[in-house]
Amino acid sequence: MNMTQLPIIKDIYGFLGPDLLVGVVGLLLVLIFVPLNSAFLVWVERKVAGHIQLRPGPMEVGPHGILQSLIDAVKLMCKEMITPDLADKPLFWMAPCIVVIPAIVCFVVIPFSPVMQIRELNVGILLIFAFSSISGLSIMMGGWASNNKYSLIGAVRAVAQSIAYEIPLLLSTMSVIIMSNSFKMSQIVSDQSTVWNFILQPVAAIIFIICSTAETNRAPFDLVEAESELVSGFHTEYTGMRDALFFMAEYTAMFIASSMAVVLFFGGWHGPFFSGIVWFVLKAYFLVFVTVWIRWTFPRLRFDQLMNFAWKVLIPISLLNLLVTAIVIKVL
Amino acid sequence: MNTSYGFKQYVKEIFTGSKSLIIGMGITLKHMFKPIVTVQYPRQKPIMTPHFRGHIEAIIFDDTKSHHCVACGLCARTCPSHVIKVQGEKTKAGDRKYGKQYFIDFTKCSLCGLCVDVCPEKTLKFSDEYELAFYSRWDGVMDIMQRLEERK
Amino acid sequence: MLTEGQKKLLEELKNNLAKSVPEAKISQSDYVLTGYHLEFSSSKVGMRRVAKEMRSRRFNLETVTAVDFIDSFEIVYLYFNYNQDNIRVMVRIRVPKDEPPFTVSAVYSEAIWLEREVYDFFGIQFKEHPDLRRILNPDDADYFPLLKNFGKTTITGEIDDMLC
Amino acid sequence: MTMKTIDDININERLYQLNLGPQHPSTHGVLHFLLTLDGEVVVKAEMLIGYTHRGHEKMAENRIYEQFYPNSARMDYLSGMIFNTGYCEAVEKLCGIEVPKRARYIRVITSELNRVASHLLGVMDFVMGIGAYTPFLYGWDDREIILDLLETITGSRLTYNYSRFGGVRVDIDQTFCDSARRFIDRMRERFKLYNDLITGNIIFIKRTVGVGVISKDVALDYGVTGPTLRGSGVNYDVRKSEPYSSYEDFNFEIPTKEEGDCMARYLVRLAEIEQSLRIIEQAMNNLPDGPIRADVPCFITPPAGDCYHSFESARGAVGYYIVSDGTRIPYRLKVRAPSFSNLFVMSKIIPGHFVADLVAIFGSIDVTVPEIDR
Repeated sequence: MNMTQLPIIKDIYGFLGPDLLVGVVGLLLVLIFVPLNSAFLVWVERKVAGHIQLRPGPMEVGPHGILQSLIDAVKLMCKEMITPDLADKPLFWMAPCIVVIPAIVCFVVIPFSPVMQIRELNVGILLIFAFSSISGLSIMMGGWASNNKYSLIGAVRAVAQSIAYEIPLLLSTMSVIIMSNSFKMSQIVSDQSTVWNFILQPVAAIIFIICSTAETNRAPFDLVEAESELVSGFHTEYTGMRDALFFMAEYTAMFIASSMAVVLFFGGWHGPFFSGIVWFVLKAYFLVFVTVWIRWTFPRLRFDQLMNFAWKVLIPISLLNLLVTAIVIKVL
Repeated sequence: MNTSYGFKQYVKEIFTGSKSLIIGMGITLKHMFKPIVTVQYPRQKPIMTPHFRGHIEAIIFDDTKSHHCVACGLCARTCPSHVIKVQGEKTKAGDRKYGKQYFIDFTKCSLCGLCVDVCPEKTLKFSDEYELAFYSRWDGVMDIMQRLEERK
Repeated sequence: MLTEGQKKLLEELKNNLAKSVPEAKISQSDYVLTGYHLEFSSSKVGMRRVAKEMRSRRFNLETVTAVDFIDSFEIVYLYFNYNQDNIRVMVRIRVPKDEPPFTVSAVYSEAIWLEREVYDFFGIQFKEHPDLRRILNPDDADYFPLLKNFGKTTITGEIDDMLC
Repeated sequence: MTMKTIDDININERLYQLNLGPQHPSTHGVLHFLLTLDGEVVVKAEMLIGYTHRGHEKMAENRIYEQFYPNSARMDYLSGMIFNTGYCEAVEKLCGIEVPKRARYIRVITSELNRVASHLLGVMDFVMGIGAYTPFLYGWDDREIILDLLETITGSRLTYNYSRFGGVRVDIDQTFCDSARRFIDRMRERFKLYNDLITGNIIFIKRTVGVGVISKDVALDYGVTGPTLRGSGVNYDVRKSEPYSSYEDFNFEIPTKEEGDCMARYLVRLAEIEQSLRIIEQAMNNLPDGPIRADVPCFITPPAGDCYHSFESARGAVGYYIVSDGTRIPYRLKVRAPSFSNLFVMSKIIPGHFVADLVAIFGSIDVTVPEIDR
């Protein structure tokens, strides 16, 4: 009897094959990419903020200060990690670890180019939504465990906010999925080879960008860490590398949200002249730039207004948009 | 909170609101490409104005090639923070007193300029030094007569 | 340099204040030199009656302060009428040091903090004050800084020997 | 917004206390709010002040009149020029010193420039409290020009110590006037930017309209003054009601708003900047020639007596009450700090608002903590 014909052995064999290689290499690449990317994004943020505010931003380390965030990371690693005396220590320790999980896992399904995708899943979008909700959990854990009232308020805000904004986020994604008839990310991208979904679904795209800004807790929806009210919200008590992990997760979440928007609405890797990955990364970084730009322009919403905006404006409009899309698809 | 809103107002607010947000983003984008206005301090030194109030200094007069301090102590008495100490000496009997040592504790000085105002000989002025960081508190105590010798 | 309205209001005020607090001495003063139009001085009585009179005329309580005259306190209330005629009324109450006066905080809410400040610096225990605690000084301070017997109150002509 | 009452709530279960400050990013200095919160709604707010108390009033009793110059600017460091000038005018009133007209005009020009600087900072700090960081720095860009301008004549950027009894220290020249004119032109153009970037912004409107309403009666009861009072619809400005320096010579309006909310206070401040620019322009156009300082002895000795001098700082009506016993040292010097009364009104209006609104209201009232603590 050929051992390889047993179904379970076949599975293991298949798993140990090229997929494993792709998985390991991809994971290593992601592990290198995530910190470097967030360091770069921190630099971008500081640079954009600087130039918007008529100042040069970081200039000292490296050309135009590009190595500044690496130096900052080294500094944060060297710093003492303070644990408050009355904190819930296991939770306090776990929260920054958990917050990195979605940042890494979500990269598994993002199609940077037709070939550069670690794992093709039929439900890729659902995986990203499922895992990005974990960051809400870790924020809650961190805020609760800090035993600080500011952190707790921030954490409670984070949970309410992510619940409220996930609905319109999913609804606006839904209208794209209806059009492509698939949850597969590569399928959605290849459907946009001629016309981007942004042109077909402008309302959904705008709602998606707004909601992803809110989901990643960026201004003007940064109530979770509203500096002028809550000092720095859920990570008030975090110091050193733990704080840096929260930062890394935030910037990676920004990049993932932008990548999602690129996949869903901006035609993924499609574009003239360059190869797919260049276009994808360019588009994603442009959307990151837009969120940074938004942050340094607008005031912050108040909490009740934030919820009102989600429930009274975004959800009705995205529902309407979904309905219209469904009818149009059906009729055509 | 906004229950009395009509539907029309609701729609109108969405549009005017979005418009105002886009205008705001336009302004910040425009500013992004404007030249920076900050002074890059260690590379670019600011120029102090002639009236700049630094710590005090003795003026070198042309006629004596030195200061005119007579150690009257008016500045020391007027100083609200009591940081000035003047010591004069008479070179020979019957001569005028002559300021020999003039100590000022710059770390406690509030730069009010009263000493310059009251000086009867008008021999005090403000220096234009602004980089005054010390490693020790005692470095802030300076003898302006000695500094004057150094400047000569 | 008084306008007609100011003259009229001053007359009315004088009469009314004299009626409500007959013991007091009320005199008009030179605004250019002192900054107030009407001076009301009395010994320890009538501050609340004056405050009520002022409130009914929509005067604004500008400040409450005290002056330590060694043997007694002079508590000073400044009222200003910005609603119509820009009249400033100075109310001085001389109280002995061991006889605390009444508060006007029931009439003017602002006086809650202003009188707390006076208490904080002079130790004047206003009667019936809702919240008489330290305000600027530390809660556990056992001194009243603006009393004339606190600290060094003479001019320091000589230079302190801190230097050299 | 409905007012929460604690009547039907079990205190131990629902309410908790939050210490906002003394070290907090949005309490401009060291101010301590002891808040009793229900969720995020403030039920009771108590302001604990005195962290920067330096005892300026006691210091005044220990030094001659001249030595108090530097103290006056250090009370309200944002409108140091106005406090300084006001102190000099109070002592001049006490001594009966006549100030030359040119000096009075220069005082008006510098005070108004300082007021513009202070209002710019106040407005932008308020906007930053709401969460917009960039307008704050645009405001500082403008403010920096004023500081540079004032530095050219006073030699200092914040604690100017420029006025002297009987006049001012340094005369202004043509270059100063030219730069001031250039600044006025620039500032007038900047209003459009502020309107587009801040005033018209829907988020800003939502955050400020109807928030923290101070009614006229409450304002009177709590002795509120300055732009905060004018935002509540009371037309009171010391510059108009008791013209000091030479404000009676100038043609300007007192901007008022009826609403009494954060937006009204913000708009009043912006409008006041405009009026201040008008005053500066008029003063520079009609700047008389003459001496800049009256003939005043080196150390003055006022006659026995007392005087109260009221003037308008960027935050409200300041008063210096000076009691002199005929010596060179003041017997008693009392400062009426406008921020002191303006801050106290917060305990009345905050209950029922969110913590986020507290920051907005606090910013819109625009207090300086060292002035409260003195």
